[in-house]
Amino acid sequence: EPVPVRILWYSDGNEGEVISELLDRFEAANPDIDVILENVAFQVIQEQLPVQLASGTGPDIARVTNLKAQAEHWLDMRPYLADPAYWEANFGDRLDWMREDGSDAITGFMTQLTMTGGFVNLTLFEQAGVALPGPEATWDEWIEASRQVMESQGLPAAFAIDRSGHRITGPNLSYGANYIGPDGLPAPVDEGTMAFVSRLVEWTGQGLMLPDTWVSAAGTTYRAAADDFANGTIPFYYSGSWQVANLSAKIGDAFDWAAIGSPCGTVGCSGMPGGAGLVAIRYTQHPEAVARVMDYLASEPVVREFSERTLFLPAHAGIVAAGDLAFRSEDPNVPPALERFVQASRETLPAANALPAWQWANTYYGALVTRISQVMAGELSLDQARELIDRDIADQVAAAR
Amino acid sequence: MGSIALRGICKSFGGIEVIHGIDLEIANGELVVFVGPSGCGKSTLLRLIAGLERPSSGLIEIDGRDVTRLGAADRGLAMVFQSYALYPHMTVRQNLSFGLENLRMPKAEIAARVAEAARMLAIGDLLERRPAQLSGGQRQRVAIGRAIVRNPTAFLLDEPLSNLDAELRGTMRAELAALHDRLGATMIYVTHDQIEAMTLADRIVVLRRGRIEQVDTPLNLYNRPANLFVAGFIGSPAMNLFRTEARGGRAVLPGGIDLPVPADGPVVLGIRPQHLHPAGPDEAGIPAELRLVEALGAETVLHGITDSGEPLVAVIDGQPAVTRGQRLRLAFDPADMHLFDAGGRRIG
Amino acid sequence: MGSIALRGICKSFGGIEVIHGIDLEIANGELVVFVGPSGCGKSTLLRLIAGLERPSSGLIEIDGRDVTRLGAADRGLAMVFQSYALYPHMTVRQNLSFGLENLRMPKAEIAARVAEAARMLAIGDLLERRPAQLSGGQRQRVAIGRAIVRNPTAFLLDEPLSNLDAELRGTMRAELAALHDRLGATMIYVTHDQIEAMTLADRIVVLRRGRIEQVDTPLNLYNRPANLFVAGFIGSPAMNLFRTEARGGRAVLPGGIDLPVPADGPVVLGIRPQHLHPAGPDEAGIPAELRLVEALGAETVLHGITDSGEPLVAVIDGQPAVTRGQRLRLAFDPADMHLFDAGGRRIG
Amino acid sequence: MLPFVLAARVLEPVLALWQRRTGHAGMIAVFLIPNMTIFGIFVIVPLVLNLLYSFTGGAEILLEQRPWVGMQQYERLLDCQNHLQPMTCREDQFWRAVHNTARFVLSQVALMVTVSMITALILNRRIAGRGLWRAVFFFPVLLSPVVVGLIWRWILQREGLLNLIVVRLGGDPVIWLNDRFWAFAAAVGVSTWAHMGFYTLILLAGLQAIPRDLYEAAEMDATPPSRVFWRITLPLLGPNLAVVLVLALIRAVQIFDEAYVLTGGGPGTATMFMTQYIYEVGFASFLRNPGLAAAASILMGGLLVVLTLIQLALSRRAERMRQR
Amino acid sequence: MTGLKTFITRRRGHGGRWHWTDVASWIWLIGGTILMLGPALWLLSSSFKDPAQLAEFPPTLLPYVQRVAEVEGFDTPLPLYTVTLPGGETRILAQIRRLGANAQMVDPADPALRISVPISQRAPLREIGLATANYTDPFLHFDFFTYLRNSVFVTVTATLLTLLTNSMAAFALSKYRFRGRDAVMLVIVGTLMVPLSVILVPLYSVVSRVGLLDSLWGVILPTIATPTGVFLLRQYMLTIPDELIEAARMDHASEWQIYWRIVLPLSAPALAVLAIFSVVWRWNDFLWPLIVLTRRELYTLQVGLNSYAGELNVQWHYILAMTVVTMIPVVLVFILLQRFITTGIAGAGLK
Ligand SMILES: Nc1ncnc2c1ncn2[C@@H]1O[C@H](COP(=O)(O)OP(=O)(O)OP(=O)(O)O)[C@@H](O)[C@H]1O
Ligand SMILES: Nc1ncnc2c1ncn2[C@@H]1O[C@H](COP(=O)(O)OP(=O)(O)OP(=O)(O)O)[C@@H](O)[C@H]1O
Ligand SMILES: [Mg+2]
Ligand SMILES: [Mg+2]
Repeated sequence: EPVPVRILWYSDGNEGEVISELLDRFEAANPDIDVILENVAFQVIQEQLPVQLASGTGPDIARVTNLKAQAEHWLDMRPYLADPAYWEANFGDRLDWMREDGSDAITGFMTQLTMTGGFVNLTLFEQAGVALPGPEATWDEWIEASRQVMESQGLPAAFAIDRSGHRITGPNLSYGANYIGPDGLPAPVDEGTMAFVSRLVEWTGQGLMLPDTWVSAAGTTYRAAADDFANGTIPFYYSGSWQVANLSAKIGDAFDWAAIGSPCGTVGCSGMPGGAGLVAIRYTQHPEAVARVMDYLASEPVVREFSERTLFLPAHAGIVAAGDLAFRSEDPNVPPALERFVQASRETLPAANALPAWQWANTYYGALVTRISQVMAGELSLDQARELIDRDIADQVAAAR
Repeated sequence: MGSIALRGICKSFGGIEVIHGIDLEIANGELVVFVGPSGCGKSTLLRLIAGLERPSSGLIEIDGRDVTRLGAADRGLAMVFQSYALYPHMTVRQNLSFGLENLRMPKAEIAARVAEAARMLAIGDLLERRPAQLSGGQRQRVAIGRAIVRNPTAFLLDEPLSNLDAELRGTMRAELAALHDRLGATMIYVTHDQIEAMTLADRIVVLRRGRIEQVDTPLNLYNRPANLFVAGFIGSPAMNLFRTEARGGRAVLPGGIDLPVPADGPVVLGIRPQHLHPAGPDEAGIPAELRLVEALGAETVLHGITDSGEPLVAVIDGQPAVTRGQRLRLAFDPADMHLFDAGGRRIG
Repeated sequence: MGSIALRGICKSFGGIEVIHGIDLEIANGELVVFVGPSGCGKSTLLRLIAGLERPSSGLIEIDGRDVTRLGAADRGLAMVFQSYALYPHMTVRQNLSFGLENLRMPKAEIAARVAEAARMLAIGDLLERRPAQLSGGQRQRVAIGRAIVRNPTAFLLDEPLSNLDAELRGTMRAELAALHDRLGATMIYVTHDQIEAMTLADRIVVLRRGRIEQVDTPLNLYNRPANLFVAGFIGSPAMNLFRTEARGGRAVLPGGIDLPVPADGPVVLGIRPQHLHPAGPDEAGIPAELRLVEALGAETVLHGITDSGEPLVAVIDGQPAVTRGQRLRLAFDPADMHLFDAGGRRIG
Repeated sequence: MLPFVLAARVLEPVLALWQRRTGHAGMIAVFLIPNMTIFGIFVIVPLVLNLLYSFTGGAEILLEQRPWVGMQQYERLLDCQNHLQPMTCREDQFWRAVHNTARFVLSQVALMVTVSMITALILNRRIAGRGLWRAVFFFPVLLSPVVVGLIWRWILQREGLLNLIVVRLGGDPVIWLNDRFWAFAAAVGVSTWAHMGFYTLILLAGLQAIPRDLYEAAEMDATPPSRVFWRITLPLLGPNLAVVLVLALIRAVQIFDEAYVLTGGGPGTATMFMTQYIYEVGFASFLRNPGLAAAASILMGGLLVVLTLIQLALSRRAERMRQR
Repeated sequence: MTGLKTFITRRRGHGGRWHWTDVASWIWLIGGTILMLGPALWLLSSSFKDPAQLAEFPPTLLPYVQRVAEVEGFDTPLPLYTVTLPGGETRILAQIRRLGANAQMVDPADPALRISVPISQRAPLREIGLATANYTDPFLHFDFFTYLRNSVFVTVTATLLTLLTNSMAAFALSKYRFRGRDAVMLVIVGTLMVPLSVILVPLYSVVSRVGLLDSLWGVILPTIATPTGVFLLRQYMLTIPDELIEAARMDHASEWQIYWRIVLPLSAPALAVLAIFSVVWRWNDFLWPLIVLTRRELYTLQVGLNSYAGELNVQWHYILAMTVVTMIPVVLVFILLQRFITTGIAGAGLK
């Protein structure tokens, strides 16, 4: 009677198929374990999993993005892992993202690292005869250059940023923002944040930023502008590494594009790291089997194949150090883009690296995106928004006490 | 097993009392006809007996058992609704057999009964139709059929033949009479047709505004109506009535006819149209001018007006050669006369 | 303005033809009565004229204009439905005034017309009730009221009085006749009541299985029925018919009555029940044994059976002292006799 | 179906016996109990729990882990200087949602009832291919709200199908979903589009139940079409119309998925409705506060009960009018 | 808008002349069809587009695929383009590769000839074609038939139970007068307004306490007591004349028989409506089964096939294709059931 291990998995691209193949191999080699891969919508992870976890049920393993806030539910696998040292060595930097503050548990690993960053439509720039800003160019320079392209090519907008608090956090930090207060609780919105946010609002008012993403939604709704970029509607798009495969598929050879990392602010040129983690769940009946599955999935060849086939950035220190990953894509734009993101992940500010392991990050993001888009829609002034963001966050913190 | 007794039955609809204390005993196997003007409460009374309405006060007994609080399904009666109330989604056959199936009767028996009813009602070739595909008279026959297939202890029939032609009506009447004889079932029958009432009834109940005016056998009712209302209501066309003063045991009618009456003071003299005939040359008669002559073929109805302006109706056999505007003297046999006092009650 | 002509009208319902080629001309202002057995197609014909059904073939003309394809609303007729079709959610008053409001008639005029109709139909104190709160007869009167308030050029009345008592029926009949006179409107009237048919009709149309059997004035129909069907259908109880062989200009009836007939071969002799009377001692009569005596008060219906087993019905005035089982000889005046050939057609 | 028919056969004598012993009251119980039991367990109990949630605070999900805070959540929601001015409210987003929902409900219910009534009337006529037409108008009901929102987003977006047509016709393209008015209109229109088949079907069934001879009588009365509608069809449709009104109202108040996908609540908060607010507060993990969401839903429910009561009172009057 | 309200049910011109309402009806029907089916057809056509085409601005009405040609000397087929040459002449060329703003082209007929073309001068040569992979991929990766079986079981059982329990309750609430009737009705209608998402958490805990988690009955039971169904049926039953019930009582029918043999058949139109709704709802249920069912072998179609919505990307091409697939059975059910919503007969047996 094989031991069942259920994995709750969501997919942004083809990773569901890849992992399923990888697991088939595992099952073939380990007939005593029956791995059940449950492909679900991200909504399930976001909304249903917390309910299950709260009542002490759930799958054995799950692919999760909200890692820190739910860390109490993850299983410390150390007693069951074949070689905890391997884990510490290769995934050590990010173990903190997925365990409770002060703990040194090993609860899982990042299946995918993400890094926010910009994409440019090289062809549009070329056609407009506008030179690409240099590597150290600021946000202002990038937007100015994009504006020129927009005007020259008759485009509806110069750039777009995904509608997400996470996405604007890198730029905020680059302008000196700090979210984390001295007590570890959220700090009030500071001048750094306001510096970038007021720019963003201004750009939106000038019609430089595509209104369809930020203005035309309310609350914390996530909106991406990838399709607009893929269609050549905008020359510059700020999103993240996970878009590479998607853009490659949608753009095909319609134009040339490149990843450019993050433009600079006053204190740095930081993007935001992030990603999805595969974690074991405390309520499992079969921790040993779970650990065996996790050991397999975290093993170097598996991580390597997974990354190569999904075009995801690996979180495995050994693989990153080796630098010999051969991403399987026929699109000539893809390898350089991924390279650029790998490079960008070394350019992040320390504040950016602290945020994924910070419990209140999502709260902060949510408040930012909700209120800023109201400012853009003319419903609030920037000052009102600042007050309200602080209040929203304070409410949330108060509720959690 | 089908005696029915009503004791002090009253019924109001939202404050309006339409039945004012009815007392009536109907013997087992009796055929009682309810007659009365439209809206007098005949259907309501039937529905009370059926158990479809609850009386506001009073008791209903069937076979000596108080059933006032019993539901319709438990009283074991069958009813023909004035509005038919056929099941629109069932064929005629299903309409007929529904009640039998409820009694868990064997299929063969049901089929036999339905066939028999269909024959009796001449609806044999309509059995697979639905009510919407029937003519008015056909629907009415199905409604009758639904009641009779059940062979219940008592039937309640609310104007069951009103939409049938004379010939069919005659046949149906005979069939119902035969059924009544055969089953010995109690029947309560509401009708507006005087012929039906006269020929079918063991007793006729004359209702008026929710009260019983008279209960008696048909001929008694015809020959000795208890009051002016019954006198006017039974018999068609209605009885001619003359208001006059009796003095010293005699009363005088228009045309100077002078009659002995066993009363004094204001009286009403009644004479049925059928009892009037053109006066012979040496006979005394009420002179009248003809306003309308209705030839019905076998008889002719003369509508006249007396010299004192009172209407006068006479029915003459055959097709006499009379015309509108003609003056006529109409005579009658004093023995046929009915006499009522000022309060409308019969005298003698 | 209300002449109606039907030309070769046929109507089928899903394959079954129920009206087989009707040709009929109705003059403006005429009152035509449709009679016929239940299910013969009277209502269907009325609905065809009204425009509620389309003929399968044939033409309908009103005032000479082909209206076959015209909707009911555009034909300007008024109809009393056999099923009443009252608006259940409207009070009686609203039911009556609905059609008038459609014509954008001034309020005062509507009120006056409704009041007049209510008086005529004796429903004055029911005006604020809804149909569900009315008795069967009251509903029927409202249905009539809805048609008459409109003063249309032609009325179609489908058994409008079937649920009314004799007295009211007489009154209503007179009111309808008066209305007809006053408005000069064409009326087509379906009834099962022979008295209504005889008294109201200018002409009677006798239908049978979707065909016209005879169209004539009431008395002609009664006195000279064109065929056996009409003879049997008109007059109640139905005519007595004797099948016999005419030889050498003479035919012999049960009891040995020997009559001269203008025909040879098989014939049918008809004699109406009202024309039979108990034979005098030296009179020839048909001997019969009484099976059933129905005393209606003014007259008595005798159901007998001849020695040869044929049924015989006689209607005798008054309440003769006869009883079931008694033997009687019934005589008649040969002039009252009707003669039909083997095919059922009238002779002479 | 067969097992049910068989069960009914078997049940029949049992129930007949039961009826004999307990009368109508017993049968009423038999008819009500199955539904009421399930209803009680799966609707009423969760509702009561939801009420309890609204008196608790914190971010925990399970009721037993949540601290009791009494009326705090309600106080927070209702704390306003001027209820007509969301910005003066403690929970400005909630009040924006309330205002938007009120406007949405008014316009959408009116549009929905009108459109589905017209469609039902037309489908009720003797037209060729009735089944086909019905299917056509019912079709969008089959689509999941997400797909509905998506299709229309594609149609209405910057270079969507509609602008393609507008430009073809020589007009200037409009960015429909970035315009407060058009985005709201789109939410109203699209939700009507998606659900009208539902109400049309209810009305159609109701129309079919009106006896034909009443229409014939009306035709004899030479009634103009509009009067037939207002004076005969509408009153006789009463009970079924009440269903449509109540359900349309309730569903309008509950509008969520398709509007969420279509407009995301924007531009700004122009199309953010109460359920989106409740959803964001209750589920979107960023600003989760289940107690506040529960309180908001209870307030919303209270509002609906009042509206429904008014409607039912009206329909009760109509019902009395037609009682036989 | 005001003009439209004057449409009525009157069946004018049965075969006769055209009345203006007939004309208006047809305009409405045809206009409605375009509005209703247009987006649907577009959905269908979109479901055959590959992701790139789906994202394409402006969208095309029909799905296309790039035409390719085998060219000598190249292993893989090359995409074909219509190219406008400097002289204004247009030719069909195959593209070898694109370099910046120029593309290197080859004439398939003459593989030796290489031409460099500015990309603004070339347009892809496409033909109508179907991206059937949208349909086939999900079938390959999922236990389609397991999901289908679960979905059918849930839908059929839930619908039958809904019809039965709701019609029973509706019958009691419409045809009897008893104390508390209005209160029951009020509670039922009152709970109509509870959106599932609001009581999700409490409902989950109830279901888990009743022990129905991870069972198809956990999906079925909470949905069958729909207040909507009771309300809808009850209101319809109100229009059935009480006289028919009286007639049945006279026919010695028990109350159950009245319900089963008289009221149910006469409610057929409303039952059909509810059946259609129930089938649609249960078939399309997503959120609730998602919560209750955690084992894949119990997944319903919607749950099973809805895994294409990721955090950052949604694979619309699969979602659209699966929408089309899962819609087919409900369309069939609709067509089957809608015929019960036919000419009302409730009044026909009455005078
Ligand atoms: N919709 C229909 N489908 C099939 N047959 C029908 C339909 N309507 C009427 N019929 C048949 O047509 C014939 C004529 O019906 P019609 O209603 O005209 O009769 P009628 O003369 O009015 O009878 P009655 O005196 O009983 O009212 C009947 O035999 C009836 O069964
Ligand atoms: N539901 C009701 N509400 C108010 N009044 C009613 C109701 N039902 C009947 N009535 C009234 O009660 C009286 C008796 O009605 P019922 O139906 O018994 O008369 P009926 O004798 O059968 O008359 P018909 O011969 O016309 O059928 C009538 O005046 C009627 O208007
Ligand atoms: Mg009556
Ligand atoms: Mg008829």
